[in-house]
Order: sequence, then structure tokens, then C-alpha cells
Amino acid sequence: MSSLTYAAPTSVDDAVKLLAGSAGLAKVMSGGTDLLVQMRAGRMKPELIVDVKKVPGAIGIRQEGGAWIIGASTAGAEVEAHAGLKAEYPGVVEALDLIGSTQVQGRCSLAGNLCNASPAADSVPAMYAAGAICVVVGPNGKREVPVEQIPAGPGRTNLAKGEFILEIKLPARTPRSGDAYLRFIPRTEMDIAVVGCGVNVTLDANGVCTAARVSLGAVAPTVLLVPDAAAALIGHKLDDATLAALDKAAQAACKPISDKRGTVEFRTKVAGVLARRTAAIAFDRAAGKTTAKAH
Amino acid sequence: MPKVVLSSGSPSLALTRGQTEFEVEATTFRRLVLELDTKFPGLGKQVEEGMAIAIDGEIYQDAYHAELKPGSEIVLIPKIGGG
Amino acid sequence: MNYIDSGLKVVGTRPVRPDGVDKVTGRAMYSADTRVAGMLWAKILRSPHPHAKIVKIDTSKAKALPGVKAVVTGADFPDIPNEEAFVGEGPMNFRDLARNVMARDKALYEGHAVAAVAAITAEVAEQALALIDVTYDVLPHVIDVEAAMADNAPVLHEDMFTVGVEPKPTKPSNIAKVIKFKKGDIDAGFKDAEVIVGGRYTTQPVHQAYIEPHACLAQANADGQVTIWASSQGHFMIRAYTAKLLGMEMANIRVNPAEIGGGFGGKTLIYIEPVAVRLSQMSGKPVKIQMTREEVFRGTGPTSGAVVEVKLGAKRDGTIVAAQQVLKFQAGAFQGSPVGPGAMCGFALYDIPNIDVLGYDVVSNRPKVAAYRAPGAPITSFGVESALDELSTKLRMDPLALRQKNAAKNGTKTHYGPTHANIGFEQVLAVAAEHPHWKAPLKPGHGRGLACGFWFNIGGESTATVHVNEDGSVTIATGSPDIGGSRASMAMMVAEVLGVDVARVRATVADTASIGFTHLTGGSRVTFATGMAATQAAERVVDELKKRAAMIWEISPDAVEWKDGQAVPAGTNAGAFEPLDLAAIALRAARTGGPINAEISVNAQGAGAGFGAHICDVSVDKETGHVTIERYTAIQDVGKAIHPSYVEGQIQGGAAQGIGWALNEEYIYNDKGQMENPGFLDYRCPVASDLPMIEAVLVEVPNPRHPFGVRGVGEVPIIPPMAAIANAIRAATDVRVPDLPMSPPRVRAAIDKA
Amino acid sequence: MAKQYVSTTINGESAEYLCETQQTMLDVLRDVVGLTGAKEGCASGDCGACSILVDGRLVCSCLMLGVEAEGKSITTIEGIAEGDKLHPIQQKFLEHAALQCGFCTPGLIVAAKALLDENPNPTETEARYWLAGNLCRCTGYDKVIRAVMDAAAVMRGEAA
Repeated sequence: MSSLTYAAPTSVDDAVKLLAGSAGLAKVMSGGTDLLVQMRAGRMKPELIVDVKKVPGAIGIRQEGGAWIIGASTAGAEVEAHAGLKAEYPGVVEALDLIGSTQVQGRCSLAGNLCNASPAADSVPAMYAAGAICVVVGPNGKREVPVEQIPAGPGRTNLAKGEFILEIKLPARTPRSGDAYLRFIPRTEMDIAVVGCGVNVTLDANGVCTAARVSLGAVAPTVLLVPDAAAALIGHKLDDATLAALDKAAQAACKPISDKRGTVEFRTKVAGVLARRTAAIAFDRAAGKTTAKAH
Repeated sequence: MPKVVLSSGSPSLALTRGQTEFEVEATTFRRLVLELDTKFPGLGKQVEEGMAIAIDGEIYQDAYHAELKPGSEIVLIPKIGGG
Repeated sequence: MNYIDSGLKVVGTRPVRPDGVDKVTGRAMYSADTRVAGMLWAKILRSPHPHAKIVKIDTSKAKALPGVKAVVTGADFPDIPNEEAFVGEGPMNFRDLARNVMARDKALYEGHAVAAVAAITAEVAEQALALIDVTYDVLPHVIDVEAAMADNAPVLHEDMFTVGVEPKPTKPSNIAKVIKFKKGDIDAGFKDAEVIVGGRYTTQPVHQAYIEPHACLAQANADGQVTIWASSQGHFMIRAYTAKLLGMEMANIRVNPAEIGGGFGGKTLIYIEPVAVRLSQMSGKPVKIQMTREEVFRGTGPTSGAVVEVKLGAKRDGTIVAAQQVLKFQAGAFQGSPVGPGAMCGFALYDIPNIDVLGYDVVSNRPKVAAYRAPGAPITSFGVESALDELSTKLRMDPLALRQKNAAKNGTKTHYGPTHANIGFEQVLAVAAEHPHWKAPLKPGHGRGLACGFWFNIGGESTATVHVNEDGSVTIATGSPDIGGSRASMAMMVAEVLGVDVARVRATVADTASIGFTHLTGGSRVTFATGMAATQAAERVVDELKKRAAMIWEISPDAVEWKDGQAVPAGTNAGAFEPLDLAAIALRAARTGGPINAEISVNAQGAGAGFGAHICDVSVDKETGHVTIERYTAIQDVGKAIHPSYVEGQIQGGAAQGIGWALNEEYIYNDKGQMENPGFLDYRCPVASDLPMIEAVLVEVPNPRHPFGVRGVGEVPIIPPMAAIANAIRAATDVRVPDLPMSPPRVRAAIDKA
Repeated sequence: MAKQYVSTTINGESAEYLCETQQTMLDVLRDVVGLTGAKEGCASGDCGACSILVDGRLVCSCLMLGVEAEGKSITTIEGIAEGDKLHPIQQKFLEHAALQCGFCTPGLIVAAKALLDENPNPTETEARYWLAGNLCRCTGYDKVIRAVMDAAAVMRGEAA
């Protein structure tokens, strides 16, 4: 009686063929923690679900020439358990770890979080800040796309029909670099970010910032990369003046809405607060001062 | 005779024509209800269906048998439920 | 007999509950777990509009869908006259109840049931709902309580005229009822006052948020007999209400109580049972209804949101001489908010000569409110206990000392009539004053708050049976659904009376055909009232056991004593006989007159009122407005704790619900009058990481009207938290947050404003 | 379309069933397999009452399709005790009165087992964050956390 088809292909080609060949709505499933909820609520009525977890490369974590390659469907719990990755990109790992509950961690993935294209997705600002590259496979083969080019708007991506994200690449770490992600929620767990902030910096020997990427979540239709906020950091130590400039730049970048999770005014103020707090952790990590969990 | 007292804001005042205190010839809750109805038509029914009474301070709900002493003070109050 | 000082052996210990293993192994059967062969699944169509005339409902397409077995709308139910009827559970407007279960001419809130379908699968039933064509004439709606009170507000019920005002109004209104309580002379009181504080406080509707959604299974037979499997806070309530709404005889309805997955007051009325029965009658098959979480939020009753205005007048020494309150309570779509108890509870804690309380029961286009733990009291006390904190600040007086100075004691006459007797408020405050938490130095940046609460507690009708089995073990049954361990406390009280090991006493909850009428599990009445019935039944069994022993020994029953679970001769001249225990007497039951058991029904009076005091430490992130509960202590007079662990559990759980109410829980509506957060993602109940350990301190001032000194304990603990936290935030930030929930945006805004 | 055939392992026993594609693992357990210990509290992954273990990893069965169980090993609350011998977590829930209505209890116990399998010696804070996905409305979590910490001690052989 149901018109829904499920497939769990074991090769990229089969997965792409299925996705490209489907007449109706075809959805890629990694963890399914968003997809199944949307289906249950009737917001999403796919005719085909392609479970890509059996596709080679979709699950697992490896390193190539210093760069990290994360299977885009790898469950949060598995990523969280990877000491090497966590040591170099604690911000990305902790951001993924913030998604949902322990139960959700058993299923959720970087690709799912990214392609659900919610502006409040926790792992996405961290990937923006880290300068992550998405390995996209599709009918025209493989292409590499900067993560910030994937979301098109709430619930929409720039992926073409038949395409899906196979892997996420995090660039090789340069010395004195560190990242962090913080989000604000009303409770201590289980909420969607009211504001999220990712910061990734590289320092020189004197602790002066030489490179930075700053991102904000839940303050615009998509996650934002905030060059002005990065500019406020580059060339400076993290002193009060720098923090103030960062706060200002972050607030200036906000184009939020008022909804059940926060008001425009609150989100804007908290974006500044989080930018300061996240930057402080990223700087400490870059300076090798702390390995402590950010939250 | 037992004395019936209504809070000066009680909805029952409409039936007692504003009287907040009056005596009733009754020895039990049951008798009280009957007496109230003869004295102020409708009041007995109101008490029986929607109210509890406090006899000398103690609350009784649906308790015909509850005894009234000659000097008892009876207060009519809303029935109490709970979660 | 009274056992309070009789050297208790079982009562006060902490045995494992009789239903425990079923619940930790997943075997316990809750509402949605029951299945029978040939069962249909039903789904309910709900109004997308908060206020709309139902012009027409066309179900023909739905009926034509293969797999659909029955479709019902309001027209398929008897129209009930608009009158308060008295059925089992007490007064209830069954016309309102019927129209809440299934709308007739009007949909009065988003989520109001308008039709239902029974089909071979849930999926087919869902598809059928989409085929039901409802023509609505959408009307202007009103959500806010004060907006609903305004003259130009859209009127929900053309036939509703405000009760309690003279002269009788001629124009219909959303104000269902005005209630007043007066004591002394309020104007003289305020004239006499040297310090006056006042405030306007608001609370949002919050849902009981029991984790088990409503569900039921109904089977109607051709002979008119109906069986229902459902969880609730009263299966006799389900029987009475279903019978009334369907015009059936109670004898034709048998309700089997499933294990209940939380209620907190929210399962003291019905939503789906009559619908399932009707669909079963029309289809000839068993019908199962299981609400989704979204339906629970949109379609069932939270408690009221309210506006609470408080004014207090005091002498410089802290003596409160005048207290005034205006309460505006949302009732939801039908009248019946808990403004009555709200108007009684707020000032019941204090001995105040002049009191004036004015309350409004107001309908608006929201789900009809249902009971929620101490209905009305948390709302009124949030205002009063916050204002008391303002008063103590203004007087530079310790907030606990201020409460001690004005605390109600035995003999204090309340403003609503009764005189307090056998209460333990002063004892509770004394314990609070000496508690290490109250005396502990504050950590930097932390703030400490105190607030108190009062609840009447009730008794009422209960039935219990005690059976001595053939081997001398004991089985007891009551009509009270066990919502938090009452089978354990029943077994313990009976074991105490019989003088046997509690493991030899097994307790069950009997269905409506197997035991006498028993009122709801609510109002914190079960351990008190049903416990009284169980105790008396056990006592009657003891009398019988003595008779049987006397017969065996051929002596007079008066010459037999019951000691430590055995019949023994009373004194030497009664004769010398070997003691007879239950097994020995049960063995001879047939020869001495047959089975040994007793059933007792009571209408228990003399429920002892409960008082509590909560101490709370918070820290506040001033940049984000995030509040963290750092330490929490709840002190309460519990009368006598039968099973202390479950008494502590009631207090800890009530406090946690109050903390959620205080910090994050609320119904959020958009301008279309639709609820925007009907799920656990955005209706934010506290999670484990939000809370510290909650220390429950049991103060035992026995209630002399109960054989074991029991008082109800379940309601009081939800009353103080909102004010305790608001007062703690005030202490930490110097900012008073008068509006609930004290969520981060609200707290940050309040800090910025100051 | 036709139902899907799934071959899997449930609580140590090999199991086969037919299910609709869109049926969640929770629907399958309750309505197809007949194991009703996992509860539906929200069907959106927000309450944890449907928690199960899939190849030892904690998940919400409402957020997984029944067809995904193919070739996996599923553990539900019904599979936590060994025969008639309760798991220490179950025993401690009883001793600490860590349940009132008991509806969230199966999910909490499964989640607690996953915690202690991974981290035999959690701090109270770690336990609270791990269990944050399991809503309990009755207990305020106090006795639940005490039961879990106590069970951990027993499993470490430090307490009775």
C-alpha cells in the first residue's frame, strides 16, 4: 500500500543511478534523524530512500597528507571517539557531538546535518570555520565543493539531482592552529541552537592571529561565514579591543528572525557574546593552552 | 442552632439575598442541605452539587453523615479536587 | 485504630514495589500496549483553525476508501443538555465535555476534534482523514486572557453569561465566572499598613507532559456491552463519563485499567474513549486510538496561564495586615479553570486579618485546561511568594523570618472559611531555618531564593479488598490506578495491620467490574483515602481471623488477641494454645466458615493539608540570561511517609516540573492562533543535565484523622519552585522577573532594562 | 508495493519479519514483532522512551527504519536481563525507587546500559548528559541518577 521504496546500494555508481533515475522525490539517507521526523510529520513524502551507509567511503575516518577525510555518513558517536581527529579539529568534533541526544549521536552525520540545510545545524558553522571541502559524487563524477557553497536556503542545497556528499575533507593542520564551536540553547541539551558560532584561527609565535575564519548559525537563512569578524581577529592578539571589535562585527552580520526559539534582539546580542567566547577557546587551543572540552 | 457563614464574596449570596450569616435547624450535613433548600430555594442543590462545607473548620465533601453541633459554625466553600 | 505510635515494623521502610520487575523489564502493559485480534486503528481529524463555525462535514470520500470501516463526527454522538450533572466523580458540565471530545457546531481551538476514522491500519486511517471535507466559516479568535475579557473580544459561547455578578448580565461574555473571597476590612488594612508592595505577575499555560500519550482500546459487542482498556487516573471516571456521553448504562461498560505512564492531573478526564467506543459500535470491531505527541499538546488540557496581581500591606515589624489579589485564569475553550483553588491557596499559608481576592474564569481559543498538580495553587503562589520577597527586601527582613512571623498555625481562620487544624507549616519553616542549605554561605555570583506552598489535599470515595489466600499469603485489590507506587504503600499498610512480611502481601488494581467505586487517583488522595479503606479491610480480616482461631480453640473471640501475625490466647485464663498464624487459620478456613476476606468502601474525610518550603540557589549568565539551578532543597510536611522513597520521589518530581514551569515551558502561539511548539523539542521540559540532585526533606507531623498519620504529598511540591527561582534570580541579579517562563531572552531583556 | 523481508537478530535470537518500508524500527518492534517494551513518547527522537541498541550503539528506534535492521543485532529492554536474573541497572532502579509511572524506564535502562558499557565509571555530570535524551517527568532524575551511579559501582565490583 505504501509507494515508498528503500535501497541500500553498495557502490557509488549504484547509488547515483538510483538517485538520478528516480522519477519522484528521492532522498539520500545517512542517519535519517531529520528525514524520518520530516516524513512522520508529513513535511516530506519521498518515493525513494537511498541509504548510502553501505557505499564505500561513506563511513570511516582516514588521513591523507595531513588532511582528514571523514566519511560523510559516519555516525557522530564514531567521529567523537576518534582521538586523532578530535585533537586537531576539536571544534568540528564537538559541534557534531552537540547534535541531539546520545541516541541521535548513534545515527546523525556531517552530511545529513549539512544537507538538511537548517541554518541552526550545529556542525555546519564549525565546518565553515574549518574550511571544510565536500567531496560530491553524482552523474558527472566527483567534484570538490567548499562547504559554504552547499546550503542554498532553509531546507535547500545546491546539489544537483543524483548528487550526494560522499566525504568531508578537513585541510591539513598548520602549526599553532585551533578551532572551537559554541552554541546557545535554553536548556543544557536537546535544543536547536538559538545561535551558533564557529571560530578557526592560526597564530604566530607571539600569539598574533595570522589567519581566521568565523561563522555564525541561526542568525540568517543559511549559516554565515563572517569575513568582517575574521578581519577583526587577523593581525591582533585576543585583547579586549579585539574582542569588542569581534563582538561588533558578529552582531553586524546578523540578519535573524524572531521565532519560538529567540527574538531578533536576543539572537543578535548573543551572537556577539558567543563570538567572543568561542574565539577565546580557539585562541587557547591554537596556543596549545587547553585541550579541555568547550562545554 | 448551627450557624451558616458565607464568604462575603460567595456566589451563594445571590440565593441568600445577600445574607452572609444565618442559623439553620440541623444536626447533620444531610439535614442542612434540606433546610437550606427550604430557606433559600436552590441553595441546597448548589451545595450538594458544587460545594463542600467546613464544620467548625474541618472540610467535608459529600458527607451527609457529618454531624453538626448546636454551636457549630458551617462555612460553604467550593468543592476541592486536585491533580 | 490508630497505628501512629504503635511501633511500626513495615510502614516507613523501603521495600521493592510489587509491580517493579514488570516495569524494569518492559513487561508492564500500558495503554498503547494492548492488542486484540481484528483490531482497527482510529485517527482523529482536528481543526486547523482556533475559532470557526463548522458549516458542513462531508465524509463520503473517506468512507469510500478501501480499508475504512467507520467514520464519526459530532452528529454521531448524543447532544447533551447544558447543565451540571452529578455522575460518580462529581459535578461536571457534560455538554462541554462532549463538545470537547468531538466538536459539534463550532471548533473552539486549533486541535479541536471534528471527526474520526477507524480503518484496518493507522496509515489508511491517516489517508482517510485527508479525504474528509470540512467546510469552516473561520471566526476571529482570541488567545490572551485579558484580550478575551475585553468588551470587543470575539465571544466563544453565545449562551455564556458571567456568573457571580449582580445584576445578572444580559450580554454574553468570555468571563464564565467571577469569584470573591473577603476577610476583615481590606481598606482599613491597607490604611493600617506602614509598608505596601505590589506587583503584576504572569504565567503561561504549561502541559503535564506525561510521557505516555493518551491511548485506548474499545470493543463494543452486539448486546450493547463494551470493554475498554485504557490508562487513566480513574477507570471509574472513564466508565462514568463514557456512559454519560454515549447515553449508556454503566453496567454495560467495563474498564480495565492499564498501567499509566504519568498523569499529574491530565488524565482525570477523557478525550478518546467515547470516540473509540462509537467507532467500535459502528464497525463491529475492536478500535484502538493512540494520540501522537503533537495531538497531546494541541488537543488535551494544559493548566491555565494567568495574570496575577498582588498587593501586600505590612507593619515595619513584618506583620502583614492586608493582602489583595486579582486572578485572571485562562480556562481554555470551555469554562472551568482552577481559579477557585487559586483564590483560596495563595494566602492560605499566612495569618492575615484583612484579605480580598477577586478571581475570573475566562474562556479563550485554547485547549480546555485540565487539572495539573495542585490546580491553581502554583499560579497564585508565584505571585504571592514573589511579592513576599519584595516585601522582605523592602523591610530588610530575612524572607524566612518574614514567613515565620506570619505563618498560619492551628486555629488560623482562612479567608475562604475553614480554620486550619493539625497543620505543620511552622514545623516546616523551623526545619528550613536549621537546614544546612539555608545556612550555607552563597558561592560568588549565586543567588538564593525561598518560597512556600499550600495544598488542601482531599479524601473521598475508595474501595479496597483484602483476601487471605488458602496458603496464608495475602492478596489485596483497590480501585485506584497506581501512578507512582501506591500498590507498594497499600501492601505495606495491610502488612502492618496483619503483622506479616510485606512480601507476602501482593497488591493489584482491579477493573470497574471487580471492585467497588473508587474516585480518581488525584488530589493526593490515594494513600490517604484508599489507604484508609485498605487498613480497615485488613482490620476486618484480623477480626475474622480471631473468630476463626476462637472457633478452633473453642473459646470466645474476645479471648483471642492478634499479635505479630498470629492469633494468641489473650492472657492465661483464656487457655494455653499454640499460636495460629495466617497459614494455620487459612488451612481450616473451610471448616470454620469459608474464605477469609473483606471489602471496605469509605468516603474518607479529614485529609490533612500539606505545606512545603523550597530553597533554591541559582547562577545567572548575565550575557545570555541563562539560569542554572545550582542547589535545590524541598522541605515538606508529609504527615507520615509510608514508603519514604516514593514520598521523596513525589517531592523531587513535583519540584522538577515546577523548575520547568519556571524556566522554559510554555505554549507558544502564532498570530493565526496555532500552537508553534507541540513537541518535546520546543516544549522544553527539564532534561537530566538541567537539574542538580533535589534534596527532599520529609517533616512528619502525623494527620490524626488517618490510621497511619498520612497526608497527601503529591501536589505541594510543584507550588513553590517558580517563586523560589524568581526570588533566587532577584538575589543574584537585583532584577525581578515577574513573567514566566524566565527563559534566557526574558531574563536577558529584564537585565538590560534594569 | 510489497512488504520488505528483513532478517536480523533481536535480543540474541535470529528473527525474520516483513514490514512496510516506512515503518520505523519502533513500529516494527511493537506492531510486527510484538515487543512492546520500547515505548512511543514522541516519535521524533526527543524523549528516548523507544531507546534500543543496534550493534551495541544506542539509538532511538523511532528514528530508524525497520528495513535498516537487516543483518544487524538489536537489543531491546526485553533483552537486558539474563533469563530471570535482572541486570544490575534494573536491580538498582528497583532498590532506589528510580521509577514512578515506569513509562520512561525501559528507555532509561537501555540508555544507562549503553553508558556503562562505554564508560564504566562515569561522573554524575557525564551520566546526566548521556541520559539527557531520556525524558522522565515523574522523578526529577534524582533517584534515576543515583541508581545508575550505584549500578556502575556494582558492575565495577565496588559495591553490593
